[in-house]
Amino acid sequence: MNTISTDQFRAMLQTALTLVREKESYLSQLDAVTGDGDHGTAIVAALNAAITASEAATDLKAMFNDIGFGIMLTTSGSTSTLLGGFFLGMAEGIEGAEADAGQLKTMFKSGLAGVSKNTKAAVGDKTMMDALMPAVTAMTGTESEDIAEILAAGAAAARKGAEATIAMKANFGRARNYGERSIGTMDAGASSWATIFEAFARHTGPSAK
Amino acid sequence: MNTISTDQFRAMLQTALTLVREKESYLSQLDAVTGDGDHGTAIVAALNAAITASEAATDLKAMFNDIGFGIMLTTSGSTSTLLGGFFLGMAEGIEGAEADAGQLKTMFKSGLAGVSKNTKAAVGDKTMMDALMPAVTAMTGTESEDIAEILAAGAAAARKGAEATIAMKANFGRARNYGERSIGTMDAGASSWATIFEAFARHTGPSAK
Amino acid sequence: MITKFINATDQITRETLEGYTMAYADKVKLGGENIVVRATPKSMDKVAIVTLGGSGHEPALSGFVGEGMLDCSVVGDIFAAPGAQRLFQALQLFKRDAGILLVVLNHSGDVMSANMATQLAERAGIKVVKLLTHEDISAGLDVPDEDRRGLAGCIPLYKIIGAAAEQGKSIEEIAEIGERFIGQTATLAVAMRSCTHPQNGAVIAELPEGEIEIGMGQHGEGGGGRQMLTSADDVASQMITQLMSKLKPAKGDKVLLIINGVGATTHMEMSIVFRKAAMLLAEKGVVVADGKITELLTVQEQAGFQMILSILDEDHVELLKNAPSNAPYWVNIGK
Amino acid sequence: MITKFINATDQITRETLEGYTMAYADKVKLGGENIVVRATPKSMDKVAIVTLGGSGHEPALSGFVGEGMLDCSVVGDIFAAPGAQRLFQALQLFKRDAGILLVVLNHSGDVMSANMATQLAERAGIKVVKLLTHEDISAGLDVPDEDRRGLAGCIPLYKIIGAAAEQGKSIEEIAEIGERFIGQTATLAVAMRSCTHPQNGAVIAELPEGEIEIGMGQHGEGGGGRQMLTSADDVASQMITQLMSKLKPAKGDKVLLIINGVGATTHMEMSIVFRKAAMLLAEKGVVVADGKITELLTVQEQAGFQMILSILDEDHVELLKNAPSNAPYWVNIGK
Ligand SMILES: Nc1ncnc2c1ncn2[C@@H]1O[C@H](COP(=O)(O)OP(=O)(O)O)[C@@H](O)[C@H]1O
Ligand SMILES: Nc1ncnc2c1ncn2[C@@H]1O[C@H](COP(=O)(O)OP(=O)(O)O)[C@@H](O)[C@H]1O
Ligand SMILES: [Mg+2]
Ligand SMILES: [Mg+2]
Ligand SMILES: [Mg+2]
Ligand SMILES: [Mg+2]
Repeated sequence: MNTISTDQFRAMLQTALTLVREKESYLSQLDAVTGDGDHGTAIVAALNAAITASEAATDLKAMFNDIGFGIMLTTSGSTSTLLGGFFLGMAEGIEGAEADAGQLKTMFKSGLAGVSKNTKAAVGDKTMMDALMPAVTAMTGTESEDIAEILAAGAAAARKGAEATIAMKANFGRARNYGERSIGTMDAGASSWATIFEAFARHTGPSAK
Repeated sequence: MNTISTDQFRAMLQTALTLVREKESYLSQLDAVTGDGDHGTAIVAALNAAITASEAATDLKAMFNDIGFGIMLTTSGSTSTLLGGFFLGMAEGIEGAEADAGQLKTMFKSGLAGVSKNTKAAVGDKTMMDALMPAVTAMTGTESEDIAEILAAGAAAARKGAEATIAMKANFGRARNYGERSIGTMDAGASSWATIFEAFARHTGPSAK
Repeated sequence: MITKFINATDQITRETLEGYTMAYADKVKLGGENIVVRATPKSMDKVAIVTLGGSGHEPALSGFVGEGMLDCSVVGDIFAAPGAQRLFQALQLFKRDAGILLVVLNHSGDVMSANMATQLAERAGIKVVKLLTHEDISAGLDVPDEDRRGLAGCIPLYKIIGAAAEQGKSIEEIAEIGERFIGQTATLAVAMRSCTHPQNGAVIAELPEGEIEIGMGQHGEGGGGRQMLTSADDVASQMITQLMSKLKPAKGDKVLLIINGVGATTHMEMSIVFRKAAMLLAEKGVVVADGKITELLTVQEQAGFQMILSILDEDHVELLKNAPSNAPYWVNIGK
Repeated sequence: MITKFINATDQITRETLEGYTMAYADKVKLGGENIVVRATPKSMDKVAIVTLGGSGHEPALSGFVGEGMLDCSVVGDIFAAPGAQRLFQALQLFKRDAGILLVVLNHSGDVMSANMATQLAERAGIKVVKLLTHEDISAGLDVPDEDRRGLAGCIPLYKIIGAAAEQGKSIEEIAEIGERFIGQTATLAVAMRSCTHPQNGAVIAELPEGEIEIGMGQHGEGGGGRQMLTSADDVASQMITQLMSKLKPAKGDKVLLIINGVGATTHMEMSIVFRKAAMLLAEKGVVVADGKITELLTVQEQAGFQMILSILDEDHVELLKNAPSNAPYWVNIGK
């Protein structure tokens, strides 16, 4: 797989929604431990909004912009701005109707930059950044020109990053107030972002067309 | 025992308080089934108030008046007016510092009349009247001139009347709204008044001086 | 182990009233033990409005003492009418030629206290007119008034007659306005999770998880049928339908609709219920001239609410909406 | 099985806002999806006050839209900040030369939405000044402001800056008044029984029977130490002592003291708590110039309350007590 189209990206979002929905109540439960118990609800709502907003556009830039603004119009919570900002960032890093491997890497890097406009959180802070940052680093560091391999590297790094949050003390979000007591549970956002990356990879992996 | 003095009546009230206190939570539980769960609390408060108010007077009329107004000043709920009205009624039926058997009967009859000024409830309505009315009837119908015997007759009748409320449908008080559903539980007020009559009888019975 | 923020259980009523009068010291004060009065009394030539009732229902009833509403509330212990002699003390404080209108909710404790105190007052030359509320329809639509309890409908009544008294109307006029309002008011309560008695911890009216009882009174006394809760809209429809059957509002009639939360039920839920009830009224062409979603009269931490519907005459609308009031829990700027 | 009076769980916010705006139709209306505005807008030459926050906290935040308080509240889903684009829509509605003061409670979702929306607004030539509240002291008395959450202290802030805006003050003046108030306000929350999330039923922050947690946030997020509840007076003392340690009121200082119930805790209990806190303030010679015992910002059916203490400057007293407001849940007649 050498390029990715708007339709393929739409299909990736569908897979992400499917996988995240399976984990919806688990993600809310993670959030209940150190937050307000709604992350599963929020991330499902956001991916639904993303899919709806993605329908009109014919090129990637427009599609990502529509997704970003769509999420930020119709969904709520930290997830709204974080995921919304990610897609607005993606839009800034791409032109045209398809992306090749190089463009894909730039696009995800730009997505990360979009999130970073909204939060100072970095690796170690026990947030979704613990999944996103290593994922983007792994993707951009992959020599391969194969999109499936790049996404697989991202997914593996994201999952590892999410697992690492279990041992961390939260520095951002509602969990911050827990201090030491936040240690021992995986961050809900890191977990959901890892799942999204897994969906992206699975969709373009061996079992995909 | 041929007469009863203010001091003896004070002692009877003390015994009543002791016995009722033992049943306090049972009485509140009865009231919780078809009322608001506070009759034990209310009747204990009322007897406490009665004892406090009884201290100053030297004759029965003044003492019963003090008790009636004392209850109605410092305690609350249906019990306040019912028991308060009973003592005001007692006051109307007596003169002097002692009562003999005849005066005792008149005094309790007058107490019942005091209650009846405040409620139209009668035997069969599932209220404290189911204990009080038969008690007074039994007392006045007793040929004996012995106060202990008279009070014993009252106590037995009161208890029988209270037991009979189990099978009744409530026509007064908070239980009235339950309609048929009020059947099956003893009325809290009937139960407590029966206990009070038992205390009166016990106090003047064989074990008393 | 305690599960409420209280101290000694026999001090609850006193401490509640002290805290309340401290928080709203520019509006209310204690005029005697368990007697709440306005900080600045109304002039003597106006009718005084006095009410009585047990504590444990806060903000009711004392929360409505203030300019344009009550002059005085006489408070009993938890869920218990104040004793007659205490009420008589309060009536003595408000003795005046214009008279005292005494609002009594139909519960036997309150009625017995009020009757006894009124007799004492009459003997003392105090002019008292009683107004009895009995707007609960849970006992049935056709039962006599004396079989119907007084629920939170007393509170808009306080607003209306309080405003009338402030305008200097005579006691007969005010009583007529009030009687007319009571006759056109109906209330129905629903309970979901029960509450505990704050003094003895007794669970009042246990309800299984997911079940509701329409018609339960404000002390956990039953009265209606139990059913599973299916949705807010369903409950709202059942209740407003019954209230409309009782009052039979005509197209174009103006009504007051209140959703009174009794404890644990949230304003969120009450708003959802209000929405459906208002929509069903609108379908019949009935105009919601005034509405409220709030906790006026509570039943400890019980979950549930009371739905109050009143058909308003023009003078009621004026007194309710356009006359000012400054009681701590019902402030109205007026026109 | 449902245990709340709701319908479809994804319609809760919409239906809540519809019911609320129906009940208070002469005061508020919907100005867009999840955007609550005044029924009659304020004149364009005055600064607009806008706020944002999740639903599920009713009457907050939309209950405070009205004359003398907010112009607009932008509502997210349950416990979730509205998306930035929704907020931007609202800012567009209130574009004016006088500017928009945007009140943001310090929670990362709200802050991120507000920042993003403000950037969008700036690009569209809309003048927005942000005011961030962070009066929670549960994280410690010396932690930086950004580590402190915004709790119910935002609500008296709305009253104060709303009144200042109504008087025609400039956005800089109003922001200064507000910043000064925030700097002199401290809040501490206590939770007893936990609540369930109305959409997914999750139990947020389970607390064993009889235990309390001082410092829990308004979404069940922990933050303090757990202990057994011993008495209202004990809890009140612990909390007011911490609040005084933070603010260090001097003898003769005027303060505002609010006990904000978060759900199942009764006005009775809150009054008992108010009493003790007020007594401890009085012992230090601090003057309670204004008080409130009520539900302003709730956390579903959770039991507990927030204690809010503010040292008031003279202009704050004026704006808080003597300026009128007519928002559904904070009506003030003024002087
Ligand atoms: N300031 C922040 N920076 C980065 N990530 C954050 C921040 N705040 C929250 N998050 C992420 O969002 C997740 C919570 O999302 P969600 O439950 O949808 O939002 P909310 O806190 O509004 O309920 C957290 O687990 C964390 O990963
Ligand atoms: N109208 C009435 N007539 C006679 N007895 C009554 C009446 N109302 C209540 N009672 C009696 O009072 C008892 C309840 O007393 P209590 O619980 O102290 O009063 P409350 O109903 O005010 O809580 C009932 O069990 C009944 O015996
Ligand atoms: Mg969350
Ligand atoms: Mg009772
Ligand atoms: Mg009672
Ligand atoms: Mg949330």
